[in-house]
Amino acid sequence: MSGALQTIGLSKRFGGLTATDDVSFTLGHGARHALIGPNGAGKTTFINLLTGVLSANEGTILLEGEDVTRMPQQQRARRGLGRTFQINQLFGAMTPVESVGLAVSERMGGGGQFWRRLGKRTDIVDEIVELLRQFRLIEVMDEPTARLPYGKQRLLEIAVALASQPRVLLLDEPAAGVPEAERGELLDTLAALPRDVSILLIEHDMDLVFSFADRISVLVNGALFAEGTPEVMRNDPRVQDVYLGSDNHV
Amino acid sequence: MTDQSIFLSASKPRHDSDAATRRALDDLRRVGRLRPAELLFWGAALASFLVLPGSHLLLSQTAILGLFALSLDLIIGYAGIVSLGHGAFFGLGAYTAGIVSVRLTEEPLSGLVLGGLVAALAGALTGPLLTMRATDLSRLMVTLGIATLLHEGANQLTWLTGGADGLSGVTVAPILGLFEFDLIGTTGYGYCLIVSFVLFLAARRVVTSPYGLSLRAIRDNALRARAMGIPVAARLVGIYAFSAFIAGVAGALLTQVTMFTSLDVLGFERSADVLLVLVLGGVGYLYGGLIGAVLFTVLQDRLATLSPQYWQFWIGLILVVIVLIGRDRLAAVPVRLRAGLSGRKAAAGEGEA
Amino acid sequence: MIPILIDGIAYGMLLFVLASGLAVTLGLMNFINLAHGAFAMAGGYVTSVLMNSHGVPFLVTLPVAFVVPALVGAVLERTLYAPLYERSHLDHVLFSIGLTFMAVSATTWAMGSQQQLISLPGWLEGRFALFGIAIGRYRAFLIVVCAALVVALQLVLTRTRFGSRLRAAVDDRRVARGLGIRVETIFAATFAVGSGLGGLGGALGVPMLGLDPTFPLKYMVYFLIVVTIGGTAGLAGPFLAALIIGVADVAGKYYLPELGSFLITLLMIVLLVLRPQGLIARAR
Amino acid sequence: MYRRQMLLAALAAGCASLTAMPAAAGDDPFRIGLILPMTGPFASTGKEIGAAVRLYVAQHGETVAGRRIEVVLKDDGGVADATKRIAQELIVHDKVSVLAGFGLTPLALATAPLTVRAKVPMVVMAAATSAITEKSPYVTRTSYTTPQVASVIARWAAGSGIKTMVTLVSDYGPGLDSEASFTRSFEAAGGKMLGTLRVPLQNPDFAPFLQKLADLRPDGVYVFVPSGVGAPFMKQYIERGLDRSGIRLISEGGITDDEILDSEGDPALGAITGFHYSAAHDSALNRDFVTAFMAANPGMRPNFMAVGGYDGMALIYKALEKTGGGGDGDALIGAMKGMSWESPRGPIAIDPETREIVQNVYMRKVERVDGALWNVEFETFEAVKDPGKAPS
Repeated sequence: MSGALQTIGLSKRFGGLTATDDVSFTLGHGARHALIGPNGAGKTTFINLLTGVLSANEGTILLEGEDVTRMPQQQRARRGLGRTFQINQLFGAMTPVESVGLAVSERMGGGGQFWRRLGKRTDIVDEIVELLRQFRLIEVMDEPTARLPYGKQRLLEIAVALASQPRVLLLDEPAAGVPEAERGELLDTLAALPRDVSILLIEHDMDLVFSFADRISVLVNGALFAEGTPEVMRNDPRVQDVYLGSDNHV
Repeated sequence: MTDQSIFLSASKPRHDSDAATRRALDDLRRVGRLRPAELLFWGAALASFLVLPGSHLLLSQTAILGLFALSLDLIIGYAGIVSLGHGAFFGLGAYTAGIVSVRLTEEPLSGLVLGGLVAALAGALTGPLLTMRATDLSRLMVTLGIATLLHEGANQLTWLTGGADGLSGVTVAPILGLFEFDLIGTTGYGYCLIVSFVLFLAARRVVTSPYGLSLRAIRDNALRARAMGIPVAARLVGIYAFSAFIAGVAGALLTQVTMFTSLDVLGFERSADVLLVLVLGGVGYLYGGLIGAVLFTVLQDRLATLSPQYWQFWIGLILVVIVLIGRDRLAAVPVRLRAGLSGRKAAAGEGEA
Repeated sequence: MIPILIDGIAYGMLLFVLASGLAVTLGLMNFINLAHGAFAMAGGYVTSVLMNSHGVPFLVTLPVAFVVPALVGAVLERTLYAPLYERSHLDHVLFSIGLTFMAVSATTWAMGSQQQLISLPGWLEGRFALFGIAIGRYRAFLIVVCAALVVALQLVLTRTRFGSRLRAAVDDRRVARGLGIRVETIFAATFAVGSGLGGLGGALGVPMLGLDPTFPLKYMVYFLIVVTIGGTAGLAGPFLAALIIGVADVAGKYYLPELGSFLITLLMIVLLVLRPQGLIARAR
Repeated sequence: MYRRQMLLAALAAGCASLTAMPAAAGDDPFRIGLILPMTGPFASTGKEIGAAVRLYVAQHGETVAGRRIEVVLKDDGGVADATKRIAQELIVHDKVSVLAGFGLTPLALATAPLTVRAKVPMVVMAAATSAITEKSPYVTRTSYTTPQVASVIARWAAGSGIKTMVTLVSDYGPGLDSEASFTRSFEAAGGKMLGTLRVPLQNPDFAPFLQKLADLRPDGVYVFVPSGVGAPFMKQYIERGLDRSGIRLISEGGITDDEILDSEGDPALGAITGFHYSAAHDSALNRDFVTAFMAANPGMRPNFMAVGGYDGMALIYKALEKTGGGGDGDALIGAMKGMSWESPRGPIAIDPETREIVQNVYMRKVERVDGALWNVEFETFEAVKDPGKAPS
């Protein structure tokens, strides 16, 4: 059983530093899996390896059983690997409608169409509106993204990722930097993400982790340290020691 | 979209949804909508044809320059590739049209199309050199290098291009067998205007299509675009080749109107001039090249009368001043015009290039 | 064979001195300064005017050819260049092309469009034999002077406080500021030295490359090639690139004349496609 | 300094022509469209010709056969499409009767077909490629052709005991023309070519080519480079000791261009060149021309470009006199054919068949006279036709 996303012996070194150390990890189908670890544990490097921003020195990455280790980013994305970014990576000059619309049209294979006007396909428009509604972006849908409040941008970050209808979604600290007032909105939408999407959540916010995940892995110094259900992890003294001991701003 | 129903937890009244759909549609179509200012611009172009018969020759060259700058706008303003060698495609088109006329047929439209196609092919072949792990500087040098190679190649292949003497013997038959190129340049200008207009429409169509949207996304944030599954390199090569096509057609037009072509179509000065033209008019909204060409021609005319030997000095000064003041800030001055023409909301300084 | 090699090395060394300033501005400020050739031209004209109109000996003019462009560079850096560091590369290109055009026109106005010629002192003319190989005196002189400059530059960069601060500023401007390094002063000083080196190169190059108002445009490509091929991580890359280009250019013209001016451009494109960051890229 | 004086002079000339206007004979001036590169890398061509044209008009008056002469000067920057457009505008809007100027071959070739349709004579004052005059029956020339000069140099070389030669030319149209013409004539005269060296136009480091030349060891080398790089070439030639190697350096006259010859300094001394004009040509007419030119344009010495412009104006004036003020294109070009007169360069004529200039070609040697360098003529080949068209 390979799961939705699997790594076998994945390693990445920068010069003498080993950022990812022989990680073998499986994300189950429909999972709500959280990856936690202290700062500098190599969580973002791991995500970047999975999505193809970085290429691994050793090991294999399987997406739904298919070897994607040497595949460029956009091909992994086309095979159903979606992600959000720790720091917003949005299109500042475009509106939410355009951003989400782009993702939808790319997914449908219409992104290369250079002779069709935008806004001609009503099925796409319907889907855009649906997504924007789910992410509570309707009111701001025609504002330039760069002018949106941060919380809205964070929501758009997820909406854009979801618009590609990924089979596997990697959420890189979705709650980072979201003001308290806009937080509830974000948590609600995360909870309502479709169940058939397998999700890997990277997060520092332990409340979010424990409310969201049904399984937790701990990464320390680039290597997998422990894995189990939230209850087991919560009570594992080693995890508490490593995690809480080395990271005091949880 | 099977799973989307789960989300409809807070479903809203139907009419509200319609309003939202309308707003979304409105937003998507905004970029492609025809603005009154655009009609005004092309109306003025048409009027120039009717009202200024004495300037048709100069206007032809202005239109060609504008079309050339428009092609550069596609790659700088829409693909974010800085090029110092766009003259390569202009020159390829110019020479192709000339050689077609000398060796194949004097019928103008075939030379025009072939000129564009050869340039597009060259763009498609050299485009990948620019999209691999390239930096701005390496792109600058590769584009410059390719233009240099072509210039030298045209110089060496004397049997084909006429070498440094230029390619003479270019004759152009009447367009569609009806309109002969006259001495006053009326046919030539009409021809240039129509070709420019058609290609402008095509370019406009492309940048307002889903493809154009993906280009804007790539320019804005290539990392995200990749994560979205957009084949960034292929898209950039595509627009590069399209831009090369337009540049090639512009070059072909110049050959046909002049009935001659020579090495200076491939020169560095031509690439530098067109950059200035584009900057004068503004980058990233398609009209910049056309407006810039008009401004450039007027400037050249005025400055050349003022101090013919040193007009390059003033051109340099204008460039320096434009950059020092800031292109964004300058763009904010006639922002209504820009907004009117581009349909973009007047968010000044939307990261050009 | 050996005379060709010597010619090539002399040419490469000269190219390096001309381009080193550009390498520094690109590496340090990430500024694409297409106007670098204008500073080189300024140095050339300083030497030519001093020698022809005031009878100053060649060697005496060289320090002046360094100082004048360096001062001009320092002033321009503070007034015009510095505000543009954070701008896009397109702005850099536009600004510096504009500056180049102005320099070309202004020089034409002031000096005329003809080639500037200088008469070298007798001891630098002609050739001498070394192990039976005839070597041009001026080329030997170039090699010696430029090699000394390379060593001096390397020492300044690696052994002095200024050098370590400069490297710190290159690595991370923000951190350097945090360490109390006056980054702005370092920038201005470096830009000035870079311009001065360009000027010195321009002066040294008059007998070999010629000098007229179009100099900045004619050689812009060569300087850029050296820097892009070499990479902006340090001076070793550009130095290597300059030598490769110098030797390849001279040898190419001797052995493969039919390739003519294609050779260098082709070499550049191939190298850039293989190594877009240059021969010696910055370790990250 | 002198630049400002020039400006003043130009201004004064402008005022003079303004005041002269009402006094002119008819209301219908005879317009000459003068297209020159006044900007860009070939600006010096435009400067020399422009100065010579002004001088000619100043010396010979502004009225010919009752018609006021008006010279309309336009700058094409040395770019062919601009030349063509300006020529077209001059014909259509300014109603010029004659086109003149044309600093470079492509500029002339771009315009030539136009003259067929417009029936306007075109006087080429600078461009030197042989084929230009064949492109239209309305084109004539007062400069020279590359083969005209190169073939004479080859004949002279063969006649001076030189058995083997190498050519070293700049790698562009005129250079290659010159190379071909020299090779043909030298081999026809029984000489042997050992090789051809082509130097890229962009880069004036001659080292590898000079090394190759030294390796080939010919009796002599024929050099054709644009005037700007002549001096660096001769310097490097001497630096490599080639001047003492027994290889005789023989060049086309552009290398010791009168405009810059004096600044080339000692390396130019003794250089042997062949050309159709030297500012040191020994005739009263030339001495007057040079004196007047230098008086009107301080700091400038007239060169072959200037004399091409001066004679071009002479040809137009003489043709207009012959037609009695008639501006018809066919009549004018007809009048120009077969015209012959004394030019500062010596006797010249327009070949009635080919409309090409027929002139003496001189072998010269650079010498110091009264503290300045001059091309001193020592042998004359008389009435040379362009070998590109008729065997001479």
